[in-house]
Amino acid sequence: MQRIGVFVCWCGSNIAGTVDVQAVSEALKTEPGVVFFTNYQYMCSQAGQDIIIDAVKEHNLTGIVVCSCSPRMHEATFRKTAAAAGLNPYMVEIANIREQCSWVHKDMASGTEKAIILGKAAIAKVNLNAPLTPGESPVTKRALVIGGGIAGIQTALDIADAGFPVDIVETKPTIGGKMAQLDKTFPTLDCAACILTPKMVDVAQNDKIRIFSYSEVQEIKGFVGNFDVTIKKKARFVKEEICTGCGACVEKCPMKKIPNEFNLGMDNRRAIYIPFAQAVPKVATIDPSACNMLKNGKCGVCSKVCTAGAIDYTQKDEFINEKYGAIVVATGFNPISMDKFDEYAYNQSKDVITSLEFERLTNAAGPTQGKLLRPSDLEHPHTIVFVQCVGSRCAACAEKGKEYCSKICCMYTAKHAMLVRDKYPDTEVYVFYIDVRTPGKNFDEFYRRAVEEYGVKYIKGMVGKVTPEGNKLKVRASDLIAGKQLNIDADLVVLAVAIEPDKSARPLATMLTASMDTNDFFTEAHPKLRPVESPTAGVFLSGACQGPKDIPETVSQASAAASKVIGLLVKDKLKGNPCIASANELMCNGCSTCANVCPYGAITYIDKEFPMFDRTMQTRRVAQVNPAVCQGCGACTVACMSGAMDLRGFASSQIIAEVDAICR
Amino acid sequence: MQKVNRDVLLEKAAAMLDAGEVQAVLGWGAGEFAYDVTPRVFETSDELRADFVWNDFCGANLSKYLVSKTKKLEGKLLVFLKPCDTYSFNQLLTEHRFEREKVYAVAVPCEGMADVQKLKALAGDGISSIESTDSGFSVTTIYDDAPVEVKGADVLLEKCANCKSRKHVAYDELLGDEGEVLDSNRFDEVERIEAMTSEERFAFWQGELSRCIRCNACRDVCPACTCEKCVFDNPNSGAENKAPTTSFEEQMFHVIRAFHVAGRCTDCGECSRVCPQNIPLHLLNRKFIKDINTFYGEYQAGAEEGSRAPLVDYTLEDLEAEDVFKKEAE
Amino acid sequence: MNTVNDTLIPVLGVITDVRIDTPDVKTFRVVTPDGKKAFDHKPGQCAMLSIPGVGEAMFSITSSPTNTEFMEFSIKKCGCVTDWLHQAEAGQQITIRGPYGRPFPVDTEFKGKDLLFIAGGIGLAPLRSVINYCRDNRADYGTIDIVYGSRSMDDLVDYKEIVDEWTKDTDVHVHLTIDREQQGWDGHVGFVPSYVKELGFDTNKTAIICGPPIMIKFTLDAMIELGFDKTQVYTTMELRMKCGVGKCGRCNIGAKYVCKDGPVFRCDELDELPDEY
Amino acid sequence: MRKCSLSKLTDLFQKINESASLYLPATDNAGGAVYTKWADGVEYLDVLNTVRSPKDFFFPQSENLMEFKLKGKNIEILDIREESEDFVIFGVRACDVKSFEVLDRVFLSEPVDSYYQNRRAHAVIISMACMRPADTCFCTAFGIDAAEPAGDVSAWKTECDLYLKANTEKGAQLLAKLSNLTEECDDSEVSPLQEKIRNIMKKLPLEGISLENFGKGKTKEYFDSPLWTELSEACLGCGTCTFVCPTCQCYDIKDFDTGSGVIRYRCWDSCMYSDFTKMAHGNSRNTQVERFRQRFMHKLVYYPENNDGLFSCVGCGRCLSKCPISMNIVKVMKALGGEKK
Amino acid sequence: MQVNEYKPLIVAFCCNWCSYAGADLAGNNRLNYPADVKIIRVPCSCRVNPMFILRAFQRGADGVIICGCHPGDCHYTSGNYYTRRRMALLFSMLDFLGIERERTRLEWVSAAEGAKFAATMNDFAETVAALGENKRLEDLRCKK
Repeated sequence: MQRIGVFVCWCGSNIAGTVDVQAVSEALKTEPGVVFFTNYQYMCSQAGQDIIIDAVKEHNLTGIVVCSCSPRMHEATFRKTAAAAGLNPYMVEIANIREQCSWVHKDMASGTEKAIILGKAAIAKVNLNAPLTPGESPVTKRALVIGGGIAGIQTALDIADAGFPVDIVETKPTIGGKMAQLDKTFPTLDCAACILTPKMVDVAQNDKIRIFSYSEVQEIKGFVGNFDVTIKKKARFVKEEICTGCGACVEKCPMKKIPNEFNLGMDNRRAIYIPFAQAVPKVATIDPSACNMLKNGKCGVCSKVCTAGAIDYTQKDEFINEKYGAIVVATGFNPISMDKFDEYAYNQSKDVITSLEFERLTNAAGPTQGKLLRPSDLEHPHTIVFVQCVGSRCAACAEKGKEYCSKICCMYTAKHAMLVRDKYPDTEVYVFYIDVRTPGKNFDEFYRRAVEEYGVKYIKGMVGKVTPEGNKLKVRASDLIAGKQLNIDADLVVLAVAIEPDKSARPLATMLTASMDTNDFFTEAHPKLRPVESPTAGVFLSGACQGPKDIPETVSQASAAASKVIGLLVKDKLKGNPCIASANELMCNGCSTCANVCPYGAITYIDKEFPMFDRTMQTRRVAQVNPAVCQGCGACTVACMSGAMDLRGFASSQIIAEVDAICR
Repeated sequence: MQKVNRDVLLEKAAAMLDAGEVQAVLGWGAGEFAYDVTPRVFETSDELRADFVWNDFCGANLSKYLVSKTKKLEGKLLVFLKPCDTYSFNQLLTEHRFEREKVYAVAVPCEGMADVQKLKALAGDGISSIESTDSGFSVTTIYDDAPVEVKGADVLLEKCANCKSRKHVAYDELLGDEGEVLDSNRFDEVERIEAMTSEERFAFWQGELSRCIRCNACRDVCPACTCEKCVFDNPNSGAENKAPTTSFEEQMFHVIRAFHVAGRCTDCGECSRVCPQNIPLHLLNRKFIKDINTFYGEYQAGAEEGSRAPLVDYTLEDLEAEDVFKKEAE
Repeated sequence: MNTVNDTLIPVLGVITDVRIDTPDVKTFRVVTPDGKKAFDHKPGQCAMLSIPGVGEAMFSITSSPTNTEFMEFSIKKCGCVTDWLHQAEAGQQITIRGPYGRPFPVDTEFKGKDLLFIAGGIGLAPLRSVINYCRDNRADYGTIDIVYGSRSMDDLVDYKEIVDEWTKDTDVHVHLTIDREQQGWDGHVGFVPSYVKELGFDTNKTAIICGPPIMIKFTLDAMIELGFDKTQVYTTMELRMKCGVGKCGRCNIGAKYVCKDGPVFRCDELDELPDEY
Repeated sequence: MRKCSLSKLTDLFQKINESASLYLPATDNAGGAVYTKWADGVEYLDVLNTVRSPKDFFFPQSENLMEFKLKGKNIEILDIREESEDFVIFGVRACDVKSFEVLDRVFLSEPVDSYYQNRRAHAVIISMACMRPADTCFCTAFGIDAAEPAGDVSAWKTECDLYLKANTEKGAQLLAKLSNLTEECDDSEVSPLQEKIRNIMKKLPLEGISLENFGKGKTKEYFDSPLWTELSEACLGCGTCTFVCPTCQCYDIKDFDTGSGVIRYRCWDSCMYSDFTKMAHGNSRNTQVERFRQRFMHKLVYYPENNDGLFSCVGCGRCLSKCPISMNIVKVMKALGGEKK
Repeated sequence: MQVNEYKPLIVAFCCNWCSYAGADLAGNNRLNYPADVKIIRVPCSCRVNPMFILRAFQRGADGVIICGCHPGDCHYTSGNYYTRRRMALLFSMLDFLGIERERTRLEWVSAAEGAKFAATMNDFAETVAALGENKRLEDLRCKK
């Protein structure tokens, strides 16, 4: 049994408002082991922590129970406090009487009663706590960035800048991501390529950075500081180190009618291609689904014209194994599919386009060389309707679309409208919106310029239906302010489509054992205080994989993630989580059941000799847990029939003691 | 009833013992009466010839003894296994409970084993002799000079009446002919109970479990129960308990016992066979087997050595706990 | 019904004092809540102490029967109950029942004899009661020799009492030894059995041995070498007592029950028992 | 001797039950019999033996001894013993009646176990002669006469009548209460029955068991016998034999924390269990061989040594029919030389 | 004489990463649920041993709910998949023994689902309250 101090926090009125803290501390004083009790306004404050430290010293406490907010909030704080008082940090238990008590219960009587029970459970548990010491593991001083968009690029550059090697894995043949497809950027209207491509070149030239383009992460094992990653480098049938990117092969390739992904299918590319002029790495890639040589062995033109001899039709997918200390996820976003949005006639008319397609249409390197021509007949559109919130902010029950706000649409739509009016003043531009959201530096000013200086017609209301009729698009919409139905004959309709996480994110999350929200955005370790870390140690989040973001936000998060990675990689050793499984060898019968359920492969078996009562030795197969690999989930503890496997910090006896205390 | 004669087994074992190919033989030894057969380790062929039996009362599953007996021997141990015993044999191997190299497994076809209690219920007490016939038994008691004829099928052990397989799934040598995996009706009784109302089920099990005297025979005979220390014997486990003090303790013991062997139980039926109180313990195990089959696809523990037990496995599309009862209703 | 006392139903005891003897041995002073001694006992008898919810355990009563105010128990930390007791503080209530077992024959066989006490480690605990009883009834006994050994200086139980009281008695000869050399120790170094041989006692003494089984075995061998007969040597086996009343079925060695026929045995009696201890 | 027509059996039970709870063997719905509290509709099952022995009446599998309330450093001890009610056990076989004597010598010897004594004092035992002993019966070996069972009242049952004979004051008092339902008859009326039973007993397969070689002073002879290893080889170490045994009385005392207090209770334990002898000094019987030997040595040697030659086995045969691996005291006795020459 | 309204005792085992955080979020958003629900934090739902559940019932719980991450979201990749199988079988067995099936529940509650947590607890508490006291899996010794 411990000598326990009980510290009840008022949390101002957050707890004290619904829980009689005095009554709680009084009720807990007779619990077994309790030798000191008090309550205080803010236990987490320095003054509060000092109370704990003093009490530990004065009363020789061996265990601490803090009745306060969630352990997810301040467990770490109070563990540090305990350490400062000379106590093992794991001799602290928190009774969550705020989030799970005072904040959810209304009346003082039941709140207080529950707080007392939660306190008793924590006391019962701490009575069985044992001092724990974290194990140490080395740190591999190399980072992996998954995704080569602006987020990944920025993260990689910052990490490399600090002197650590970084690998970028990008599924596309080039890095650059979505930003490379953009024309201008809000609110400054500078050209996206002009600010992005120098960074891409920096990446290419940085000797700390390796780019695995046209590659995917195949398998991730290990844990923080010691990830073991297999990267699949897909065969591009071009020797990357030899190809000069001259483009001769592309020019001569007879397969000309392959939809060009970079321009979102609005024009064509060849079977061998370089996505765009400033691609990094600037090497050609053969599309195996389109190349005749690869499909039926007939052609071989590119190989003939390549003076460098870089073409290699026999190339195979290559698997690279590398160890990393940290992994940054920067898998970005995609516009959602418009298949379910028949009302906008996206699939019926070429002249209903998404905003990203609009970017390509106005981009000088795009399919129309920057001239605003409508895709169907390459005529200049005179009436353009922009529709916002297509698939964003949908009702929770809606069968299509997303509940969340995609965040970037208001601003880019304002940008598009403004640019159209600027270049083609004869064009009428309507923007249909639910709300216009412009929080951000110089954002609202930008939007107001679109309305006030450029005469963009903003109409609060929804577009009900778009119907192609002849060469016009009949747009039926409501004007909520005027309270009337509108019928607009438009030449071009641009949809501000909701964005969603890239499809590769979910399998990746599974590999990383990182958690995701219901929309497949990666969950951060703490929404406010740890926004760039995943709850899985050693995994960091950069860019839109964590939530919709514009470029400045993405870049700042990318740098933040980089700084977290650097903070990790500068360490030589990591202290592990001491709350891990361990097998009682005297009870283990070596049946392998626990190893079968361990997600980390942390359990192995050895033959060990045990002294018998008659002084002979008996060899038995027993389980051993690798403390550096075990993450402490406890799956093995339940799989183990005999209870030989137990979890430190969450021992069966401790959980049973909590159950007993609660049910008493 | 048994088609393979005792002497076939005896000569096999004696020959191997005499040749030094095995160090000992694990078989069944003669008792006081015809029916009280005791598992026994024979070390010489003379012992075998004197006491070895193979008759219709060799219900005991010898596979669990391999765990302790192989440890004591330097050489090989010959063991006789009935079809159902071979499933336990595989399951024990899967769980690394003994070394395969130390065992010479001789598979014996089985026509089903007799339940002495059922026999006595039909033939009466005071049995002085039992003769096996082709179709059953000829029983003489001290109360009657004329023998009573009893049909073998009427006195089968529960596990034999609902035999799941006459096929041996593991052995080094097979004596006699191989049998088939059977379509048994072993889940009928489980279904009958499932069809009851919750109240009826509760009453049924209270009636059964209240007879429990916690003698641990079911656990100690079970080939799947080979823990170094059982949770129910371990004062630190939080579940230690020596007596069925309250109805809760009875339920706790039997639920957890069955849960611990869920997915590992081969349905060898030993638990019910040995229960001095005739509690149908196999029904608890079979409920788990049936559920596993329904929820996660057919699985027979011990059918294959090294197979992954359902409770240490999963699929992404597994049934949700809340859908369990919907599935059962189907 | 409640008028009949049942031996299984304990009485309340209060720990009034806790003395730290060695790193793993503490001596507890126990009285009833009204400050009296819980019951009378004879040297070598045991009492069942318990903490409800933790369990019962049998301990030698280490204080002398001549102490009429309280009982003392020297307890080594080695299990649930002892762990719990070791963290208990003065004022803690426990339960106590007893006394149990056959005592040392202080009023018969020991009378008028020269006594030789040999103890190892915590083995002194059961003997302390006898030693003090004999000291308090000094006239009834001849010379008293005490050989006591432990792993180290710090592991000598009751060291203060030994030095302050026992060594000051006339006709009480204390021979202390520790297993290994240690700074600050100028006494004998070596194991008890060899020390006994070294000391070479007269064979007219009656010996009482208590300690770890291995120490008892070798000491007994040494004694026999010195010419002692097993009928002159006594030992106690109180660690094998469980229920205290000879009914629970555990403590028997052959047909003898340690709870009732022991725990004190004369070594020749043990020879009559099957080898199961 | 009194006699009562079987047609009046229910009335008889009714009458007994008026003054004291009546327990008798009835079906356990699983092919066996269990002592059941009689009430209208409960039928007496004239089986040879109940699965559980009647020792439960005096030494139940678990019983609460006392309670404790804890508060801070203070303890309150609650004596929860209650005076037992009077009760009558009907239909106890001769062997089981003898088992009470074996238990008495343990629990009623000093210090007396008041829990046992209390129940024992309030019981009236009506025994029943065995008309159809089984092949597993060997009570004769222990000098028990199945034709003349002991108890407060001895009973014999024929096709149509029940004969009752009081052996003790308690028994006589009970029979006096039943005088309206019974008629006086001569002891000789049951003689043919007894004759028949004794003849059957001679024909039993285990008739040849002899106790000559067992009892006091035989410890050295058997303790180191090499046979123990072989005999115990198949023993599972379960407690079946000890729990169905009418004379096994090993127990454990344990505490149960109810959350609001601590109940100290006693429950059956078994010398066959591996941790049974785990005590402060370690475990004195580490192997199953030692534990197996202990059980049979206790029954055949140690107990008689301490109890004037009385054996701690009554030959009821329960362990013979219930042992999962059919190892039992008869096989042990025969192996050790316990057969009539 | 004061008439006590029957209040069920509910033990909720919540995994640290999703459901416990979900419960915290319910708190952050001040979403009410009955105080009868007492939460025990476990690292993962797969840490919940069936013995803990039975223990809770023994000691007087009227309902036991286990909450974990949604399938696919387990912080430890696969813990909740094992939980799903274990609990499906356990619940089915308890039902087979005649224990009311509504007394046990397994729910997936993510860290973002504060509202779901509160709604689940409200619903479960109501369901258990409707069943009344746990009589079939109680230990009479623990009766207050």
